[in-house]
Amino acid sequence: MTELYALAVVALMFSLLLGLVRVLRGPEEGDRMLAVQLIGTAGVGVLMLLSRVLGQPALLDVALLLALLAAVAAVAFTAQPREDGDA
Amino acid sequence: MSPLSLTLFDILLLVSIVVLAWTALTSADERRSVILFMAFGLVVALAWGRLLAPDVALAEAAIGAGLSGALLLAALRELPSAVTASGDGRRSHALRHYATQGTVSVLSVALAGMLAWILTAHFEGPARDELARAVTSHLELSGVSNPVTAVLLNFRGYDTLLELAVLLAAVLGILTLGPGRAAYRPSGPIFDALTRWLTPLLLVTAGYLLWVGAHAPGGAFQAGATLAAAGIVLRLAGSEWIGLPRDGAVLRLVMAAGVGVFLVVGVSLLVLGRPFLGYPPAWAGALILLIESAATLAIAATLVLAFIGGRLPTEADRKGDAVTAPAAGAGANPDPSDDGEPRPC
Amino acid sequence: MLTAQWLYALTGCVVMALGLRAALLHPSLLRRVLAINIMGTGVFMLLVAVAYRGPDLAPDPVPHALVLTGIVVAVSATALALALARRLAREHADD
Amino acid sequence: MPDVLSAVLIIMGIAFYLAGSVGLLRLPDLYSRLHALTKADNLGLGLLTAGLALQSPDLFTVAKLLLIWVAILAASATSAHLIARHARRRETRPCPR
Repeated sequence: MTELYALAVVALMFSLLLGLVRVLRGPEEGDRMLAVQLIGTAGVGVLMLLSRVLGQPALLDVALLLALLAAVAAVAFTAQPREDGDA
Repeated sequence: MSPLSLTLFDILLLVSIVVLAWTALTSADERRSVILFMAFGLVVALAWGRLLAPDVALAEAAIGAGLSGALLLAALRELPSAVTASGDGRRSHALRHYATQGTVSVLSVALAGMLAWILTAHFEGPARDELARAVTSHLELSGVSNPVTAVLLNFRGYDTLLELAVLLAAVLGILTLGPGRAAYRPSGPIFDALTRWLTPLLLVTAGYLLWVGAHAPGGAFQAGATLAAAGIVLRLAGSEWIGLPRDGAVLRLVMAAGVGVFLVVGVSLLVLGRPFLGYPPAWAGALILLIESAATLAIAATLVLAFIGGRLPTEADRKGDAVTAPAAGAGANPDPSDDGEPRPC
Repeated sequence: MLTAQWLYALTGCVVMALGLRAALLHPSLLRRVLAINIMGTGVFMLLVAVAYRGPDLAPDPVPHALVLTGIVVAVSATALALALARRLAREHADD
Repeated sequence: MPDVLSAVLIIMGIAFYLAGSVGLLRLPDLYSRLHALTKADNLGLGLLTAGLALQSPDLFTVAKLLLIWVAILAASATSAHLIARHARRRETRPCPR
């Protein structure tokens, strides 16, 4: 089973790297943000598997934190500050 | 676990770290740089996990994935004209420009090479783990069983006290520089719905990390960063006060709570005839939890104020605003997407 | 000598050098702040790699404690630097 | 038996992840990429979660795994919505076809 986890981690990392290509290529900012989203989701998967492979249950907490904050990047990216006229 | 697949994983991870660092530093557009930096933070959190540093990974996940990116994006919006370090007279001779670039590059490479050389010598020599063994052998006396928390709050309590003081100094510096950024426009019903259950979950997670820090990865810094992330989520959803105390005096008290409680505990121990921050082993667990709870609140308040980037608007500021502000809700969540012809792809 | 330890420490050196070079050369303040953050991450990676002692041994907790507080201090310093840059931009705008 | 089942689930999960990444690279415009990515990705993580949950030592771990999956579902739906709205405001038109 551990061998499968290890292979799965490598495959997920590869998937993350594919997402990285889209971060670098763009062309729109939205494309890059979308790819960052993919990197976040793949990263959560990697941490879940690593937690098992390395015998570190705490990595599940790291995955949880990343998952809870996964939307923050996209929200910070699109949020507009209030202008003077806004209430 | 076969070492081969783990090494393959390491290489893929490290390639993405170096590529992201390089592109974040060299891309032509600053906003793109910040996006790349956010991806860099995510990937680095994986590296901490891989190196069996879950405590560090937790802090990186809360800060790298939440705070830094949001902070840099907010700053970017206000520094559009590329504020430079030395004003405008920067366009000097091309030759001198290249000479500087060459020299700095060579020196940076030399420094990295020297470090790598020292590290090689260090790794090839006999293992130097006196400190690690000292921590392990005294762990029972520390009041906690997570060695990182033991180092932070007990064995090297002085350092952590000073680190909290550094945080306090940084936030005081930020507060003296003027009013904070304007709040955000409400970002619409979908993110509101997410905020409504995300915020309580983040609060629970922060409490969990604070509590679990005694015997597993977690503690005041991770809990504080998570709590701050909850504040940033609220702020991005359009809230202005995000639950910070409106009374300036109370807010200052919370900011100083980490250093304050730490000092009170230390001095009380001195009065009782023990060394400064030398907890009696029977009380160590409880005292550490007390200090950590105060530190969590202080760290969270500090980080949130750091994100806001200045003091919160006072009553006087608000009265000034009221004159110019039209009826409430007038500008809330306008959707300009409905007009204007989209550009072809 | 562990391969993983070496790989991560070496990457730490490379990332630190990249950040240092950009921090010294870039004219834009925001980019400099970003570069200093990346440089710091390189140093953190070096420390965490030194703390690593293989998959079966518990790592050295002292560097972990250093890096953990370092991350929190770095983000506050970043915020202070950005607040200063913002003030600078305001002063320039007033001229 | 649970071993075989969770192995199958994990392998399928990874396949969906890879499909999502390839979709992100190959599809012609932002909107179709959004579509491919969010679906493939969430299914990938969901199958991975299920596979790992079958191997979990206790219920707390199972609950944590499920919470992670739900959080990612919500986050990616929200981000996809915000990114699409942002792109529309910036007037990126979908590709014909």
